[in-house]
Amino acid sequence: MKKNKATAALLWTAGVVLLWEGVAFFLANILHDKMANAKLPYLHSIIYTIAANFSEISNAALITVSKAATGFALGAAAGIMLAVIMSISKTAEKIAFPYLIISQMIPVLGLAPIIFNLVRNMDLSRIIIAAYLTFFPVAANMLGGLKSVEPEKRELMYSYAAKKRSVYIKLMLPFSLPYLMTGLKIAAPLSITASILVDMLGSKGGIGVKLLYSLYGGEKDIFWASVLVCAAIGMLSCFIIILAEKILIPWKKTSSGGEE
Amino acid sequence: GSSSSSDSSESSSSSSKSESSSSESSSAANGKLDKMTLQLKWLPQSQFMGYYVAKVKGYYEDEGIDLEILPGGSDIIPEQQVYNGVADVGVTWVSSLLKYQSQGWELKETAQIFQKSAMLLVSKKAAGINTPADLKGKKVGSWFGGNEYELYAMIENAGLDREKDLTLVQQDYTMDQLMNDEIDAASAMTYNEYGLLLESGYKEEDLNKLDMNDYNCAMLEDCLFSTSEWLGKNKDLYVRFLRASIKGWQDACENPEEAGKIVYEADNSVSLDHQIYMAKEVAKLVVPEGFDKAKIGYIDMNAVKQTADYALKYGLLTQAANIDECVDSSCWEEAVKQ
Amino acid sequence: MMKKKSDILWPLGFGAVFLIIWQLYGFHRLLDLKPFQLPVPSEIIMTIFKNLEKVSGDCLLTVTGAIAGMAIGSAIGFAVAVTATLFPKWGYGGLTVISAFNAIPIVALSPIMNRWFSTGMGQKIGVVTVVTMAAMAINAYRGLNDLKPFSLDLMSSYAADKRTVFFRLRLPSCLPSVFTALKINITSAMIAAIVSEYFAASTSGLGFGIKDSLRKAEMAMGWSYITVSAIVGIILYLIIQAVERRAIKWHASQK
Amino acid sequence: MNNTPEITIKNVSMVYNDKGRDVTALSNVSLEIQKGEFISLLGPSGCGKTTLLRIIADLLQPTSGTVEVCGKSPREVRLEKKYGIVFQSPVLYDWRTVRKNICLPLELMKIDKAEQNNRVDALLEMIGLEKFQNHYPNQLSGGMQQRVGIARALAIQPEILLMDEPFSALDEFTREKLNEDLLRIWRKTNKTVIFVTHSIAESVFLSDRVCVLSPHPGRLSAVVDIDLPRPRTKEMRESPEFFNLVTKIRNSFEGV
Amino acid sequence: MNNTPEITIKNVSMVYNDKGRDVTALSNVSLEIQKGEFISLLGPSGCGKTTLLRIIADLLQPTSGTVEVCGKSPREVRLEKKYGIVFQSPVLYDWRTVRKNICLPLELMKIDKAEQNNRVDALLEMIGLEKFQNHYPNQLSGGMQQRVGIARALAIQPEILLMDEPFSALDEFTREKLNEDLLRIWRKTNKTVIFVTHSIAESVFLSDRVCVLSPHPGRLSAVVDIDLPRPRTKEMRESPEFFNLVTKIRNSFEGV
Ligand SMILES: Nc1ncnc2c1ncn2[C@@H]1O[C@H](COP(=O)(O)OP(=O)(O)OP(=O)(O)O)[C@@H](O)[C@H]1O
Ligand SMILES: Nc1ncnc2c1ncn2[C@@H]1O[C@H](COP(=O)(O)OP(=O)(O)OP(=O)(O)O)[C@@H](O)[C@H]1O
Ligand SMILES: [Mg+2]
Ligand SMILES: [Mg+2]
Repeated sequence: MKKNKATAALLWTAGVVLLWEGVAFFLANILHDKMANAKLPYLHSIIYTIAANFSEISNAALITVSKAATGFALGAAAGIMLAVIMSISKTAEKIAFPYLIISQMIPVLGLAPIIFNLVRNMDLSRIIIAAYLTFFPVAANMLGGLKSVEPEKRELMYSYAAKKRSVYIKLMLPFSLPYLMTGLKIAAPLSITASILVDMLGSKGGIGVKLLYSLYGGEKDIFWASVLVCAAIGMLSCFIIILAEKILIPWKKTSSGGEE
Repeated sequence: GSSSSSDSSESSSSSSKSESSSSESSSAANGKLDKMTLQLKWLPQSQFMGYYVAKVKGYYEDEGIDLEILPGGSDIIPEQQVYNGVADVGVTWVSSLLKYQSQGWELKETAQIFQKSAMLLVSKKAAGINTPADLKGKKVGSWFGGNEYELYAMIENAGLDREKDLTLVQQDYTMDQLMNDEIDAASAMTYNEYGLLLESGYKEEDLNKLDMNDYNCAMLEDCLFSTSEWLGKNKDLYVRFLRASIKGWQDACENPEEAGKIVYEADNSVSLDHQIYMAKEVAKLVVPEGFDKAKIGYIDMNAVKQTADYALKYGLLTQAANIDECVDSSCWEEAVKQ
Repeated sequence: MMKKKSDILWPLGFGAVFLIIWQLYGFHRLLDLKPFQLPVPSEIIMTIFKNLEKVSGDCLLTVTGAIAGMAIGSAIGFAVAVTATLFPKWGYGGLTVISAFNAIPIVALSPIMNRWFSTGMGQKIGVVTVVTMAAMAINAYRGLNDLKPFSLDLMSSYAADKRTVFFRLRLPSCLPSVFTALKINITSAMIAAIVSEYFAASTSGLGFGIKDSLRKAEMAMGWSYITVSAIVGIILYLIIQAVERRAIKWHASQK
Repeated sequence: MNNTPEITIKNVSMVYNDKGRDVTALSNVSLEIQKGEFISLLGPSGCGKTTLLRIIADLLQPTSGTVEVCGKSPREVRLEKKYGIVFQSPVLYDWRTVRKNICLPLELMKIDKAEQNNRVDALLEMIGLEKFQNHYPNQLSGGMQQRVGIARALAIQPEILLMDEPFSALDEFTREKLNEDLLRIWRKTNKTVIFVTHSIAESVFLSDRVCVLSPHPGRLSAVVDIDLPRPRTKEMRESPEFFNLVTKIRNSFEGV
Repeated sequence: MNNTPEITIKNVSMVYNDKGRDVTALSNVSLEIQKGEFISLLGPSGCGKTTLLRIIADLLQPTSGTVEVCGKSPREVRLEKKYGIVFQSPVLYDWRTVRKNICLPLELMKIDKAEQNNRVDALLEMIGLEKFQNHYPNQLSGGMQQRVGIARALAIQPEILLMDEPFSALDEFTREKLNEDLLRIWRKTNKTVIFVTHSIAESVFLSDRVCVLSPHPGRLSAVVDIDLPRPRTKEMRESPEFFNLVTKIRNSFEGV
């Protein structure tokens, strides 16, 4: 099994690399696209850039990741809380849900000044914005999970006249865990995006700043290096959630049945 | 309206600036520095070298100021940052400031750092755009969001209709569209995008550039501003800030190489070469030929008027700006007295 | 029936109260905002009506891009989930790879897409496609694989081939997850389309309007655009929800 | 035994409505159950036994009619946590082991750890699953799952025990053993038990009274008093009285 | 009847492994089943009946030992779609109505519409759910769901019918009726049936042979030939031979 996974991962890496290099080659040498280097530079050249600027890029990445972690934690917490509140009270759901969706339509450009004005602290504002950008997938998936609890399982709790709190701790939350994990898998890479966006709200470091500078400074290689690093971190974050899922959901492991 | 504005200002000063306003007079004496924040319009780069030089060389400290420089970004609007109290003073373009003022935001321009417009319209030689009139039928890039009015002025001064005679396209802050021939002419700042074109291998002789200053359509760009209220309460602090800043700008313009290095080290963003290139170009805007560098920050009311006129003419403003209301040069005058 | 009514009345009532407070400068007082920083609803609505033609034109453009991109992105995401399901050994890697796209910010994606597509619409669809892939892939994968106990056994007892198992069992059981993904995607599609327009090589669309207006202190205009995008967003969301109600009546979440 | 009934079911009807299609599950059912009584519900599949149990347990509101338990509404009684329910399907929580599933209601009632452990150990022994206490539900056979559900209901020592076909998935021996265990517990604690089963013999062996429901719509078609002496013994199952009662119920059934 | 067995189970053992804890569900089970034979599996809860059924059906690979069906591997037979299975829990698809659930295997086998409808109508009548054919599974009682599962397995008219406690949730009358229906179908079509039940009487009534499994680990502890004449009638249930066989099996059980 382990071996299989390793070969699969290897194959995937090889596939992605080949595809990337192939398209880059196609653009540059067959289409003779003048912008080939901007559309899709060679992967090896990007990796070379990363290696050449390793300490600089890794420092920036570290800053972004640490911020992303905060944003992710807060966003996930907010998402879980909102989902729980909405599942507790239909009225709350009816009132809140449409406005949550509306809130997602307000771009940061419009929202940021209001938040700045509200909290008057750049660091706190950035954290709030990062959370705002990540909470929705978590909330939507979690709510989906909470609402999928089978009626009989709920009736059992009901028959014990269990308090809402216990119902949530003993039933709703464990039941929704797999759903939550799905939400987190989406939110984890998204929190990198959010963190990068927040980097661009006048931060001093981080991969987002690198991205902006290099984009506007015409440093294509650094730009693509930053993009690649973002993507890699995103993949890693998703992978971590998958790992956490394996540990947190032991009862799902034993599955039966085959298929042609 | 007016009552709410007064309590808003009170709470804003109490929440973020209480320290600076309360310790104002005693600060320098007991060695405690007055905190102050400056909001840049864009990323840290040599465009703002004066402040970095002053900070690194300790000019602000000498004046008893602990200055924090807030970088800008794609979702940051300096006018809002300053008005919201996130920053005390900001850097922005005059036309943009005029617009905010006309909408009721009580902001005042206090010093004009760039005396000239840095805006160019760049095209490849092959496109044959030698004068503004040649723009007819071309695809022309602009960043919009307030950056388009100089271009409008250039187009209309040449007798073209900006709606019918050419196509205006949004640029994405890179020069790729021009390089890729998706547009015929691109907006570019002398100190930034134009330099990038040169750095990416284009030769000066391969390019045509139309300079806003040459076609009488220049509008004023980087200036310093703050809220009237903050200025009222912190006049002394602000004069000290200006004094230090002017000193920084003087040093920077005298020695752009050094300034470029300082900016690069303060926040190593774009490459060192580019910072130095930018510093050199910016120096030309801050201290143009024949300009007395002791007067850095001087507000040329005629230029402000031209800026306001174009802003009105091309629809940014809906009514003529009362430019005397918008400008308060008293601090600057005091700062350059000695 | 009564329930249906309250379904609409509650949020509307809440919305009305919210708007009234806003209109009476309640939030301005609370958050210490000036009317020119955040325009009041009446002003926003008047601005919308004054610029109805332009606003609706821009709106149509953005929504078209958002929907097209979301359709393509969701389709790709779904295809990846299906591949990962049908070839569990090899396909699963695709899910992690696709999640990488979620970590590339729109600010970086937009210029890249500008290179790939010369039109604003192409760029917008490109950005939205990339942004919506992962949510669908991950949700659909869960739905396709989280089957009720023994339901797969039933299929194997009929020696059903993969195709049949997919269409008769996996597809129906993954519908609830797919709808969750669509709900997430409709919001991210709209916002991605809007933000991509900040950088697009065109001067139309809600995003361009928002950026241009807000930067120029035309708050009422900017908020008109934001309002319109929010209204459109919620309508699209409600449409998806209505389809969901019909499509998965049998599911616990619809009770 | 007291003379005021513990549970009074009066004219209860239940109509399930789904898109205009009505299914009448119960129609005008009235029944009085004394405190400490052991009542069995019998009836063809789909006649409304589960529905009636759910109405008593306040898991379902009847379309018309009332249920009173100890002079209170089922809701109040539920809130007093007097019900113990064995559902028709085991309804175990997948994420809890066997032991933890049985513990669940005890945790909810904040019973102290030591007592929890004692009770759970005793119950595990009774259902014969000591060795499987750390297994998850999906690692159990159907009958094992059902036994966990029974243990869970007994754990809280409820005053009123509602059991919906609790032994249907068990072999005859386990079933008989658990029948006896159940009677022992019932006798010791004077519970009121409402017991749904499909086994007429089982209902006779266990109950004070057997109620037979007839289907579509569910009506109470017969109530048979079981006057066999207590305690009931294995041998009684072979007695002619037992046989007569079984036949009587079987006939009241067939008369439907 | 033929002399080469239809199903040959040879030394089959099954060990479930979960995080180092082994549960031996079957140990060295060997059995030969003739074509057209009706075999019942009996045994205490958790002894491995379901496991054995799943191994025969190729839903589970034994840890050791082999199963051959018609000289082929269970896998091949499964691919030939010769199995019809009634699971211990109903396993209905929530998104399909009763009718559509029964239709499912027929759709898969691309049987033509008219024939599908005929078969489903007949089965609906047999299980007494004509009126509920357009209901969804969650609108049915437990017994009704189980009957749908039975109908679905019979719909494809499989050569080998594997039934895991199919009638456990049914009342005695419905159960007896379905017993007879099952025997009728079996006789008509000469199916091989492996039938898991907890009712000794039912197993005697239905089977040619009854196999008793003993638990932990599951072993074949007795195989009892049922030499009652065919067709079996209701009256036989009361006959002394019947009673003797039940007692014999009961004893072989208790000897465990
Ligand atoms: N949720 C529901 N929606 C619609 N109809 C329902 C629902 N639950 C039960 N019914 C119907 O009510 C009737 C009685 O169901 P109930 O579950 O009470 O039967 P039962 O006596 O417990 O049967 P069984 O012995 O098979 O469990 C059945 O006809 C069933 O179809
Ligand atoms: N997936 C599994 N993982 C681990 N152990 C299992 C699993 N399935 C069954 N077992 C164990 O195997 C043994 C036999 O289970 P099986 O389901 O075959 O019993 P059964 O004879 O069908 O019992 P019942 O009559 O209760 O249905 C049990 O002890 C059970 O705990
Ligand atoms: Mg029932
Ligand atoms: Mg079993």
